[in-house]
Amino acid sequence: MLSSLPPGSLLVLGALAVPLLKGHLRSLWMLALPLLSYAHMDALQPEHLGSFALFDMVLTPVRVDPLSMVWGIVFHIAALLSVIYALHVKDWVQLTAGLMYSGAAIGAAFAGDLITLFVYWELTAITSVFLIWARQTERAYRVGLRYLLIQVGSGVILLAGVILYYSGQPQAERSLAFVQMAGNNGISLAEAGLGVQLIFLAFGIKAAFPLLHNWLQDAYPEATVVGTVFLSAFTTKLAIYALARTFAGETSLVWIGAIMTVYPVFFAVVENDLRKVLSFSLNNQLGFMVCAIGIGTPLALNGAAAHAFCHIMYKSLLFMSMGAVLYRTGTAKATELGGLFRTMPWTTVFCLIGAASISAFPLFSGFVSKSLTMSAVAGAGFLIPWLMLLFASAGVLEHSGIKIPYFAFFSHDSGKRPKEAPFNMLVAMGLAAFICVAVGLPAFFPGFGFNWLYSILPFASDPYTMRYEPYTGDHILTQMQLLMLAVFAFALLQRLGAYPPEKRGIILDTDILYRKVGYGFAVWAGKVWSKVGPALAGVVGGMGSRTFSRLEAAFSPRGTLASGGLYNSMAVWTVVLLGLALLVAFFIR
Amino acid sequence: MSETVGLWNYWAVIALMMIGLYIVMARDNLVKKMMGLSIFQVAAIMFYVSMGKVTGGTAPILPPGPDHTVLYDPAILYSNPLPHVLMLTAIVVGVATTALGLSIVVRIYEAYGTVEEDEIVVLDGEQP
Amino acid sequence: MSPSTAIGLAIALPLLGAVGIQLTGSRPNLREAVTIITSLLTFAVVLTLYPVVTGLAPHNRPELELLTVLPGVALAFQVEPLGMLYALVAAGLWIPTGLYAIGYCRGHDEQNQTRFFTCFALAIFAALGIAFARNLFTLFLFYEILTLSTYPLVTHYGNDDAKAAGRTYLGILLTTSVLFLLMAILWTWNLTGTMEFKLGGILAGKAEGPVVAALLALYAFGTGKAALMPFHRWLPAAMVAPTPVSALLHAVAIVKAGVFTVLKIIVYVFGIDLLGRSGASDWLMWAAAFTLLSSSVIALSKDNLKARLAYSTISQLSYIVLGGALATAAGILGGGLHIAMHAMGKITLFFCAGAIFVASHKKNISDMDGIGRAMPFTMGAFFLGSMSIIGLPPMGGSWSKWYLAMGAADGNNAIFIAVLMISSLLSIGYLMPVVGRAFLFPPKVSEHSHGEHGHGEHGHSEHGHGEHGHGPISAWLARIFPGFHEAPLLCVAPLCVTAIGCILLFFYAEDIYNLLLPITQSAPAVTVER
Amino acid sequence: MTEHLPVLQVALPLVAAPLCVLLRNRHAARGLAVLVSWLALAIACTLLSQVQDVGVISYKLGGWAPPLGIEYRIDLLNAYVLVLVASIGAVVFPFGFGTPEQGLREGQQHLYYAALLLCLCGLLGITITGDAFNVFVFLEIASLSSYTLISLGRSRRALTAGFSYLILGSIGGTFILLGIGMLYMMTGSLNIADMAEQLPLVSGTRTVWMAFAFMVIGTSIKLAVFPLHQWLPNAYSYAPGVVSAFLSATATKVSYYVLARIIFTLFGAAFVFETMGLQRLLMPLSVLAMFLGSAAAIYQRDLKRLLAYSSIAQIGYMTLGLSFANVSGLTGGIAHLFNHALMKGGLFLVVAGIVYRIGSSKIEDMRGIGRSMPLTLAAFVIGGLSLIGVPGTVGFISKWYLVLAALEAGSMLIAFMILASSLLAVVYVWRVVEVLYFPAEQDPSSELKDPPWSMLIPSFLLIGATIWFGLQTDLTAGVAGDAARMLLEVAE
Repeated sequence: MLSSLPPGSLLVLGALAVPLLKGHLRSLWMLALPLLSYAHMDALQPEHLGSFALFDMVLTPVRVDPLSMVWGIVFHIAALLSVIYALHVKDWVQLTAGLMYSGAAIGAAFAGDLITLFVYWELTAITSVFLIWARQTERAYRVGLRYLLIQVGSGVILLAGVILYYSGQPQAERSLAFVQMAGNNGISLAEAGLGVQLIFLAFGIKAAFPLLHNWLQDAYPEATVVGTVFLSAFTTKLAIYALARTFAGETSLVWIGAIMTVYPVFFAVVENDLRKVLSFSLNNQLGFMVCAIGIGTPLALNGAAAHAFCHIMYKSLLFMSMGAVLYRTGTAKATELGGLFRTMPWTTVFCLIGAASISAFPLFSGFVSKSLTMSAVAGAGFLIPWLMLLFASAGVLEHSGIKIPYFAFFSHDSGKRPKEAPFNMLVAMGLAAFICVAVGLPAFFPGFGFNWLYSILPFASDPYTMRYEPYTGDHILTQMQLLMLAVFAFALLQRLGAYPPEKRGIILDTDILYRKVGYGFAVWAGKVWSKVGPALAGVVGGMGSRTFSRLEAAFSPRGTLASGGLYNSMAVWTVVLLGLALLVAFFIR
Repeated sequence: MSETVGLWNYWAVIALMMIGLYIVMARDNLVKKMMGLSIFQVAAIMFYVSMGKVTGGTAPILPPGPDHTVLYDPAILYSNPLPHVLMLTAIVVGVATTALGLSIVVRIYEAYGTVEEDEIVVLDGEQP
Repeated sequence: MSPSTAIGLAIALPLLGAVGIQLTGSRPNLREAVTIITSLLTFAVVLTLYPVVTGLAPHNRPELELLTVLPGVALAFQVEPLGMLYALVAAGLWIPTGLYAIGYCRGHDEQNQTRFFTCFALAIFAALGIAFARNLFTLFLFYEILTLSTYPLVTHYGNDDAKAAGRTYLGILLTTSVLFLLMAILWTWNLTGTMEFKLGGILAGKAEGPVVAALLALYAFGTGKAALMPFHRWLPAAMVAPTPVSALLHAVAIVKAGVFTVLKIIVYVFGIDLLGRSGASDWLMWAAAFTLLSSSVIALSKDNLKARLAYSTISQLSYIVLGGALATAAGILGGGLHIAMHAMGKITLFFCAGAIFVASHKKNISDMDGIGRAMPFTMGAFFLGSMSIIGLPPMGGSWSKWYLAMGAADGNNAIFIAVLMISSLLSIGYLMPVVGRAFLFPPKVSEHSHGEHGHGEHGHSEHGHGEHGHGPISAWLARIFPGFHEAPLLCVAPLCVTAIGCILLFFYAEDIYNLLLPITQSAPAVTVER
Repeated sequence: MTEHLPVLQVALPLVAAPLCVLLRNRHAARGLAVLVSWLALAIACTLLSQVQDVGVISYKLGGWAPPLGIEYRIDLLNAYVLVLVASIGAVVFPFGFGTPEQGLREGQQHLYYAALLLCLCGLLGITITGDAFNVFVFLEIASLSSYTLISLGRSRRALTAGFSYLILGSIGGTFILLGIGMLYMMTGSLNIADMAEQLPLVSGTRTVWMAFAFMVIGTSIKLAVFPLHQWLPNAYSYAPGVVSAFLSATATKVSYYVLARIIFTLFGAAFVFETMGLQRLLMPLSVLAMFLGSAAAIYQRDLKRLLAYSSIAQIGYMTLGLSFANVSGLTGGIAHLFNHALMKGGLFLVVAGIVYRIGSSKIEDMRGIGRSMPLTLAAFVIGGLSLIGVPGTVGFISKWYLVLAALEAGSMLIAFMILASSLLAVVYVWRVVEVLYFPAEQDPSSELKDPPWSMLIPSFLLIGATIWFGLQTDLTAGVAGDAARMLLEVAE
């Protein structure tokens, strides 16, 4: 029975019971769910394909292969960490939504056909919006609505694409399989047809491609403390998975990825809200993965998968630590924070681990995963993207590796003396930090450290990956040079006072388009309608009543047609008609 | 021309008709209206009677012969008797119409106190 | 029971029920029992016909011919897939609607309940007549009965608002049906000499070119119940009626009768083949698309929940019309599926609107902040219903949207995929804020609502709370959901059932699909490029 | 016995009328009238079935052979009209049995029944006879008695209404008389069938044209063809309720029959429509009647007057059917003759019931009475729906044929106009329904209830018939179609 359920469904269904439970029972249940779900997933046989026919289509709700397995594992871990992190929350809306959201993301990772993917795709959108709305502010409400519109918009574009893709195939061989559509299969995106392009666009929105990215920085900082942790783990990484599945080797992705890594750096550097900084950095990290997918070689895909794994861990960790700060101090603004290391030592430590990981310090997870990507890009001969990635790596260190911990925990003393984060948060952060370190360690013996990470990668048997050794002298040296340079730059700028000051302000971005123009249009349309409708009704009504009174003047019992000299007019009419009848007969033939 | 003038009986009928109709239309007094109507009806009766007349014909009466037989002489030109007979009925109808109309006028006079149409219209307007 | 008898019985039962309700009017409990028993029996009888439709070849389908009205024009019934679907929707949803109406009327202490339930049963009678109609005449006859039998429901409150609404309702529906639909029927008769529905259409070979387009226009606009703009005004106007009536209007019988008629005429009078070949329905696609989008935009600007839902209905109906106008197999299937899907979704939403009104006397969305915490079941159901309307999985609505879009793609009308997708987004825009505000905002300060409603709001909710304060389940729920204050059980239970129904339809959509598949036989799967 | 049925049809009411006068007792007079009306119905039905079985019945009055003597000639068309007139009489006469007649002076009731019987006799006579002058005689019998009946109404305006009807009716009658005279001049015969045979020989003469014009205009006055309708609203509004019902259901219908006879049997369709071009006159007038009659009905404040104006519009439908000169149109016209009689008769009876209870026929006095008079309301709604032409009612059947006729004649515009004008019917019917249905501001007197059964049953018989014949059309549309084919001499 259980085995017939798709992975993640335990989380989705189990979440429904959360509102009905109370206290410890609820906590236990919530902790048990990810574990049970993991066990359920683990029990699935690889290449287990449960296909069935629905309508005139063949659906494959569950397809297990190494690529989906990586995401399955990491999503489960993220779900567990998030649940632990959320244990103190009493609000059932957030908890239910979060669990269903992670379940949906897991389900999506195992989707074997496009319909199933669409189902989960939309489910993640709908459930996740509650994590934003749960903030219960007017602002969060509006942000959530925008977020939802874009997420579901991505879903409907996906649907449209799927439909065009499906109907574009010859009648007899129509297939909905969730497989390679462009790139490595020898078809370029440009010639793949509108359907595939729309699917690409839908994935691109969720993966926060440049110019399609605004929802991310808009929404994530507005979510609840817990919500952001959930959000950071699933949506975008799901999109990365989908891209890896369908568009591996699509060259345009290399450039898109490269741009993605670079431009958020500038925004991140000047942003004040630290959670927003993390959102920009998340966007930037996605660029690495997109770029790797664009390369499309086994090594690059391994790199993307590994990076996704590590990124989920350290980005969760960073969001958790910022969440903890927000939870305790009520703000995540750089200008209002500082000097928190005194009272929040554990949080500080975990944050630093996360920062080190994202900055790809050796011995931390980022190092082992980013190396794969960089090598793949370099190996494929993309020089300019490689340089861009290199620049972005430095930038990451700048804004995530140094800026976040520095402004939050050190810097000038804000005078705030908050309590240490709640125990469950610390546990979650600790676990995440542990993973960050554990997978970053050198392989002191086989299966340890990065070896374990590499062993779960989709192309684990890829000889090049198996032989890949991140801890070589020149790797470490290059990386350390880069890092030192960035640290030096930061220190220098800080010392000179030239580091861009944090400002309370709104950074203009392309989201102005839909936030102001789109919203303005909707409001305008509504206003126009509310004016035009009554006006039209007034005009019609006025005309109607005038017509009415005219008609009444003619027809009513007192009206001209109905009263007056009865016999006279009728006798006249009689004669007239007689004449007419004869006229017709005599003259009109 | 002679043909048109020769049909003078029809002209008379038409003139009578028009006179009658005109009275019906133009007079407000209901009794006068009834008179007009009578004239109008008489026009129709005149029409029938004149059409039954055959030029040179005598009254369509067969003289009684011996032994209570009826003498029929094909040499004698008779007028057509049928229209006259029909008009007996029409006259009865006309009389009945007039009688009924006048009795209604009496009732109207009882109810309104007048037989002038314009006054009746005013009275009806006051009390719809 | 032979299938023919079953047809007669299915149609006669609601009529008998109406008589029974009228007779037992003085004893409410008995009267309600009659309603419930009749609805259950009717549904059971309709269900017995289901295997007949799926099992028999088209020419063997059972018929029931009552009498010949005019030479060649009979009052006759026949079961066919599309009608079966509509009959199932109407009869099936009568059960929850009936229960809900009982709860609503009692909770709200309505007047003239006997008349209300009588007309309700009559409406179902008419709906089943439409569903099983074998020819245009029978369909038209029951179509008009449906209009008239619902008039007392729309004007239930008997005040000036109701009177005005009744005028709009009747005015538009009768005008369109008499002026256009009847004209179209007669024209068809004049052209073909028959009005029997026939798979593949009766007009094929009898009419070409502009005549087909003109006829289609007469049919499409003549079916005022399909609420194509500009003949949509009756739907929002009818909102003055009690909520169960709105549910009946929007979900169970009336609007569905309209779109069902349009679909049926497209399939059985024109024939998908003729329309697809001649391109006579191109303008209808655009008309439907216009209605679809513009009514969604209007819905965005409505604060009154029922008005918003009404415009949403107008939009959703155009989906079905669009499906028909696409004249492809997938489009017809999508339209047919959407009849069921939208019925289930919209009925849920209206039930919820009514439950909110019963429990808290709130009509406007802006007053509903935080209501989801007091009414978690109602608003949860609302959420599910909304998802189905938007077309999100795992709700039934996503399948119909899928097939509609497939129909557009197959017919080389990809632009309408975009229309459908934009409409989905718009429907998020007008439905999701309700859910979002309800669950996530703290309730507005009661002073404000006092200011707006003037009297007794607070008093009422206390009263309501007292009603639900006892009983172990209520107590348990109240402990979990602080401020728990739901509508009466008879209101809440049906809406939960229909909300679950929305999910079930996602999984059992294939049955509907298989049911409808035969009617698309005559259609080419893919329209050739014109 | 059965061979004398045609004369009995007319003679029975004719004899019963003076009997009523002699009886001098209102109960006895009423009983006699009801009995005679039922007998007349039985005779009419027998005649119809005979005609359907054996074809045309020719009865020689007094044994005189047709061209000279008076012939009663019964074919499908007039058997059908006979059944209609007799059945309306049979339903309307017992209306309100056991209740005092409305607004009649004490001691005059038996005269009222005498007049009713005379009217019935006249109408049946017009229908049954095959002699042109006989038509005029019966026409005047019917007319004179109806002037009397109308002026019996309670309001004093009934007197003026009756008087003006008298004037105009007499003009119309005289026109017909003149027309018959001219035809006699040309053909030397008064027997319609005989005249019809002779007429083609002289159809080019102006006398015949004049005769035609006079006869058509004269009949049109009686039929209240727009714009010669102006006597009708007053007459129907102020006449006693039963009289309105009876006259509206029969008098104009018989006139329509006469018109159809004149056009199709006497002169022949070819002459009328090709030589005289009647449709050029009749069609616009009919359409005008449909719209203006309905529009005027919308603005009336008196329910009976509203129904009267509606009748003008409905007459427009009938004449429109005539003017198409095709089988569908004529079928529609003749069927509508029957159907409109049913619904308008029923509606006038319903109104009579309302007037009996509330003492007024003003619409504003009827606010909310539907609540306490549910059966009356139901009957009115059904009758009104029939006027609108909702399927399942007789109004639909007639409209069906008329629109078909328009389509066959290739005139989409007319077809639309027929349907559009029926929408005006929606307005005036629903205006009344709203008043009846929606509660009044102040509670109406609670003792108000439905009229007595003796009024409800006849109303419901007619109203119910509108539904029955809306679904079962063998007798109406079926016979009408046969009659139309017969008139147009089209093989089936």
